[in-house]
Amino acid sequence: MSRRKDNYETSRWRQFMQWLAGEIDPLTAAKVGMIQEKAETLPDEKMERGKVSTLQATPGNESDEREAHSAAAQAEKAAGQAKSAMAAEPWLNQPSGESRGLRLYRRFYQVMSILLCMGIISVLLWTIAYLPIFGNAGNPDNNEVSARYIEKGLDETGAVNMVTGMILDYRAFDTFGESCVLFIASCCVLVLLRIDNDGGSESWKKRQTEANDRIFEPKNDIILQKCACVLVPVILVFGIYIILNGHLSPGGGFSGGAVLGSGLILYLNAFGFQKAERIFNGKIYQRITVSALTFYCLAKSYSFFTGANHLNSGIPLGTPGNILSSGLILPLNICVGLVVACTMYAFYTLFRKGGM
Amino acid sequence: MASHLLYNIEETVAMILFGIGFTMLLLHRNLIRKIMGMNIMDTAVYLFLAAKGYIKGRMVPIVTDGILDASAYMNPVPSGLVLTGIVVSVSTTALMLALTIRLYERYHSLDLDQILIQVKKEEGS
Amino acid sequence: MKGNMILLLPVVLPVLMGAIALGGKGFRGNRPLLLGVVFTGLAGGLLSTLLAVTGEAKLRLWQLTESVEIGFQLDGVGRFFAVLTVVVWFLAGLYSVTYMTHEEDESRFFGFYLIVLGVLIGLDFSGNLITFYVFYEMMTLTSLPLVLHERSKEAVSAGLKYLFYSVAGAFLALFGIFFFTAVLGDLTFVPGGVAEAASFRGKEGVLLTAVFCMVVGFGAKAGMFPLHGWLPTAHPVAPAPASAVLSGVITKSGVLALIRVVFFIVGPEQIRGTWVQQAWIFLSLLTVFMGSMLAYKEPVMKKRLAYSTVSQVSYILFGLSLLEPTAFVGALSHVVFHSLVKNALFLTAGAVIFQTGWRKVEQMRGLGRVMPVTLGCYTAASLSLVGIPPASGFISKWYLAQGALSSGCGAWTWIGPVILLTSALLTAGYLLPLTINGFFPGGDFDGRELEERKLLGKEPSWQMLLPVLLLSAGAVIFGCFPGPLLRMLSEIAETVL
Amino acid sequence: MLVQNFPFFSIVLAMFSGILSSVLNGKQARNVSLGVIGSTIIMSAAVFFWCLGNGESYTYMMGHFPAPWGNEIRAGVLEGLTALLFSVIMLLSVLGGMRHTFEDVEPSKVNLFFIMIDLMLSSLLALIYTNDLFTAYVFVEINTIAGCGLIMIRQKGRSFSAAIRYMIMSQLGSGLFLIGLTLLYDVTGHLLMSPAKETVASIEAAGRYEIPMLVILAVISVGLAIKSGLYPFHSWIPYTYGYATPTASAILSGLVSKGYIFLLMKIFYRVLGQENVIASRMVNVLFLFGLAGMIMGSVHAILEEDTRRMIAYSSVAQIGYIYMGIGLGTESGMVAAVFHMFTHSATKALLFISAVGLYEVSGEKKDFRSLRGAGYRNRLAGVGFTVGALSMVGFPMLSGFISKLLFATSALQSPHKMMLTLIGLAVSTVLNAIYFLRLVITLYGRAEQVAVKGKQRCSFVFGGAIVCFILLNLFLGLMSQPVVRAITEGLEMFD
Amino acid sequence: MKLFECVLLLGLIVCAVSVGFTRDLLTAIVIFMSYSLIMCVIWVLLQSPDLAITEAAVGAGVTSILFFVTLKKIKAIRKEEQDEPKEG
Repeated sequence: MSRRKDNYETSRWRQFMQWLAGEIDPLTAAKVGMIQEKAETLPDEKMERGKVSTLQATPGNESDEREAHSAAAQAEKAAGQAKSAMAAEPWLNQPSGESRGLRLYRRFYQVMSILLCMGIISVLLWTIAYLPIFGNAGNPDNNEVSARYIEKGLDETGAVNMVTGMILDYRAFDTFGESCVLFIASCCVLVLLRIDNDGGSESWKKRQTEANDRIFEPKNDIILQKCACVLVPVILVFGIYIILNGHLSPGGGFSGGAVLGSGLILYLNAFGFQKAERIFNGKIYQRITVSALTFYCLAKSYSFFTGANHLNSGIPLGTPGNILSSGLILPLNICVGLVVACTMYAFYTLFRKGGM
Repeated sequence: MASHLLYNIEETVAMILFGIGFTMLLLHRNLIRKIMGMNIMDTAVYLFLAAKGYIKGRMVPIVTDGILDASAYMNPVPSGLVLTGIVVSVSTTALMLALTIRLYERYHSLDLDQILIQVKKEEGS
Repeated sequence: MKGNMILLLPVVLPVLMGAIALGGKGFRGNRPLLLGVVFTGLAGGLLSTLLAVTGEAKLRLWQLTESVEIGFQLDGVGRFFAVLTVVVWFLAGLYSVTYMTHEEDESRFFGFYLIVLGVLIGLDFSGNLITFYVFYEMMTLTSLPLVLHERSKEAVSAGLKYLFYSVAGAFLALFGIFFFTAVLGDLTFVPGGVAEAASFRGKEGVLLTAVFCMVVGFGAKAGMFPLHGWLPTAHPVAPAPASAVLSGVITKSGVLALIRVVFFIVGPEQIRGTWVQQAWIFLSLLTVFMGSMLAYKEPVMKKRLAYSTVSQVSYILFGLSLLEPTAFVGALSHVVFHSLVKNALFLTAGAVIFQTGWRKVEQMRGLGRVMPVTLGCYTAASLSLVGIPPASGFISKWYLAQGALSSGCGAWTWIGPVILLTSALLTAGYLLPLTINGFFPGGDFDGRELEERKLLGKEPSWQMLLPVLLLSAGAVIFGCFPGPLLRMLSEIAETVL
Repeated sequence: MLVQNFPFFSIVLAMFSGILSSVLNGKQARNVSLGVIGSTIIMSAAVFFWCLGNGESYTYMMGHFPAPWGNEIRAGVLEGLTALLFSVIMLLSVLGGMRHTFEDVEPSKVNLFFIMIDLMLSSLLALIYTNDLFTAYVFVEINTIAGCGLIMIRQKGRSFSAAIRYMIMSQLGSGLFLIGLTLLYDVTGHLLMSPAKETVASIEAAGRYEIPMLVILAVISVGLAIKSGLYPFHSWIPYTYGYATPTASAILSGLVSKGYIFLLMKIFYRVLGQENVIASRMVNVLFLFGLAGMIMGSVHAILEEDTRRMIAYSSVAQIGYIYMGIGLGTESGMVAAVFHMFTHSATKALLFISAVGLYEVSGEKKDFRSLRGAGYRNRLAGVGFTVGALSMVGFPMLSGFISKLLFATSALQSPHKMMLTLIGLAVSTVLNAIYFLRLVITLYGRAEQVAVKGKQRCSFVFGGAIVCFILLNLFLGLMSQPVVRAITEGLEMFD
Repeated sequence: MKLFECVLLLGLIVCAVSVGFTRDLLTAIVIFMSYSLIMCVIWVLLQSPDLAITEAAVGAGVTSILFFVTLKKIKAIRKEEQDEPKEG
């Protein structure tokens, strides 16, 4: 007759019979059974997902037109990529002791990544083959939308640089969301890296690591300071130029702000935190960012509100060409420039020292 | 088909970069490489978008000496979108780098799988 | 909220009283107040049901979705089941008042006991399948605390098993409900079936699978074969009144569900002669035979009665599955007789445990000396269940056998009665030994052991004895004067078949 | 009409309060954010009833320039209803998890938490109302970063690893979504949804660009599926919902994944046209992924010991339901999917908040043994969890039952998918029943060891939030008739 | 002009691939900086000066600075970790 299995006691069939007979409490016993199952179910669960992806393939090649294949291929790719995404997780459950499994698994991981990369590139290249030719005038995206931006852009927004005109007036809601992205990112970095000295041993240790950070700072490196004396003013003037001439020449709030930010960072690196904190500390940062963003928000909501309710917003567009033209765009550029500069500087200081 | 690819070389390169970036983000185990992969992926998409806006033989979309005719300038919309996109990718990069620092401070490793093993072990105990 | 409100009273009153009993912190200690609440609940439920049952009534409560509404509608079957439930529930309630003294946490038991009564009456009154399913699910969940009352380890695992079996059954049936709501839209009960063959034109296959799933799903509550496992585990664990009511009345809700689905929604014509009917007959006969076989060798008294419930309720299902008027009448009459008898048997088992603490059948030698009157009632009830002529069991078995013979379902016409008779013998085999050992313990038995435990002549108090007496008397009286009951049941049969 | 400005007002107000509360301290920031969510509830209710009254949706120009040039948002019956429900659930989640927020987060960084809540609300509203694709991408980014911020606000080792995993998977999703957008802009030349729809229709008629249209559809659906946690891409969900603060996990599981699904539906209806989407194979792929999600999500949940991760896995299963509804391809399938979106967000938030209440009284441990008898120690949280579990399982009179009913009726309209759906529904309901009722039974089992801190007085706000969640669930269950009618009407005027 | 653009694009791909396969992180970051610079030049070739300035300032500038600071911070934590066990 069949030999009794060695681990009959812990086998699930016996536990199931016990459960049926109602002797053991399924909650606690279930745990014992589950843990053994966990190791087994995960590998076969992957095969099961393999079946799911092949399942999709079958409806694909049922109808033999080419685009059906691409959808199935695309789904295959997604499932393949999912397998590798999932691959990271089950691999964790096997104890790292099984080195053989690990090595086999890592090679499988490599092969999968190359295959996935090739797959995605091939699908996208295949679509490019059907897209309109690069650079010819008849492309679909060169339609009445861009024509109006160019023709009526100057007299509707007053901006000589149509790109800035488009960003800050026609599609202003995107850029409004844009500055919010920057703001929320700076808040997240603040949450992560800002060290608040509100008492407690833990923050003292942080203060100690911060002091440790000063050791790395080059103390009064003459060469750097001399170059900074020359470079920083030039950078700052160039940054201000880009911001102010945003609507006349290429550039604008974002790029000008970034240039200003890098100028401040160079100054901080050259002359150390004490000097930098004299002109730019946490309080000022907060005030500038909040006031700039509030002005930006109010100005834009005013123009949205007036636009939507067909009231004409009484902001003069000025004569195109000189700086004080194109209505709201200049102040908006300045606000965005300030926000971006402060945020870039704040990123750097938070990463370096966890505080202004 | 292949000749078509050579015509728009920029889009082909953009798509190849997108594939590289996508895979790097997904499959590399070192966190910093993942973030670089994400940046490469984003810039690739912006290259594709800006290449679509380019029209041969036309000027930069800035009004020069009064010409207001639409057929003289390129399409300004893609560069507007890419301008917004670049700042989005900077913000996400800064956030993920800050996360990497805190993770390294806590788990002393940049390898995501090692970190996850430590999390599982610590949570198991 | 259109329609007469009296229908709502029997549902709301017990549930309200149960909630008061459950929630009332103030009952610590003063039992009379608790008993007062319990009695008002029981009596209120009884009277209001009898009041509500008289008139032809319809009540629309709520519009759930455009085709589905929650509402009550009173018809013959609903009236019959409601009266049966309330009477049996009242008697078991009377009995449990004294029985629960030696169990702790009484207020929780009485609270849920009353809530389940309200839900059951709602179940009987419900006018369409969705309302029925709502009360069916509520009944499963509110009767669960009755099963795991002691909260010991076995009680919890038995309760969990009961829950899983009934929830699995309910969700299997849900599959059918989805199908019918989609195809038929309005699901109010119409005697003879809502659906004409036309509406199932394209989907016969799915219709039959849906009906089969509902038969097996609702059969779980009636202890039919595939999902009967919970009955033998739930009964020994639950307190005696709870297990009496559980097997006497709650299993009948499964039967009511099947009646409603087969005779009031799908209509017998749709499934007559199909594989669903064959499978149903086979399953019920298999359970009849298997139940009595398992009961035969079961040492623990309550478990034996549980197995006997499994087989007896399948008598009823067998009667229904024949889709034939006489068998239908036999089945419904067996519903009445079985719930009366099974309650009597379980209450006597409870009395024996209460007085002597004996749980196994061998321990109960010489029970006749201890409590002769209770054992007498037990004997009368078991005679009726076995089917000896003067008692009521005989009539229902007679109608069932006659219905089977004239139903014309091929081989089943003769296999059915044969199995009924053999299992009647087996029923005698597992019920009567108790009376024989009780009254005539045989030569070597000497009462000494009973004397020093001072058990001689220790009848249970009158509150426990009276319900048992009434139930077994009812079982016998119905056997002698079945006329009015059978006339009423055949009227229902005409409207349906 | 003033009501027409309300969608714009609610988005900008939420954003402005986010910016403002960076200078306020914790308590003030909380009051500002509660005030803003309250006013959003009133405004979206006004928009909903106004649109219901005049029976068609309207577009609101953001700026002085009409559709294809300037930006615009569009409000209708379905958008108003979704905005109303999302803001109600957000208010209740914030109130429900309030005590934990002030315990877990460092005192000086609580105002940053409320900034993220405000910007999450504004991005959700923008996702609901926007009628422009690139604005949708920008607000998807805001949503992702705010979500990541909410996860890591606890500053514990585990929440960082959860946040980094969440960011990586979301960036994959956004990358794919962005590449889809770019291809669409390249082929149609429009970013606004309504002009893009005409161009797509003319392209389909002319039969040009077939392959790109299909790849656009595939890439956008896979991108948004990754972000909303559909089955094969769900590996980040258990860690994210498991380790975050209660408010964060309630909002993330309840609202964020639904925002992305709502955006996907808008793209299906307003840009690619529902008929083209059904004609292509992509709908079947979503259907199969949804089906796999329904079953495998519940299987994972059963194998899970930690109860919070179990609830997270069950939300993978419920998202599988929604995608199956969308995958059915019929009108009533979409109605069922939308209704299930509302049901799931209400029930899941209730489950997470009441689960936290239960952990408090059982010594902050999350496995089965320590939760035994927790139902008695924290009575209200126990009742809340039971109602949530029963609604999730599909107990009649609760919202879960109605959505299962709607799924079944819609399944019968699409002939060859019917059997699969009904079997999937039955199997996953039974699996749901197993792991939810097992936990409910443990909650009311007999507690062997005495509870660690005994029965605390749970705060009034927490209790109020739980009661409101239960009422919301009962409302969706009982009064589902007007809600379903509003959804159908909304979907008609949706494209 | 077209040839110059093709060479730059080829350079882009080489940089992207090499970022993936270099061993040391510092060289990876430097290669990434060069990737941004090449991208900046390509923007100029594609006639979009706005993007060139922004990419130069934001892409090559700030992103690379952040990468360097992160690497420095990680090296500081690693060095501090090596000091601690010795004293501890």
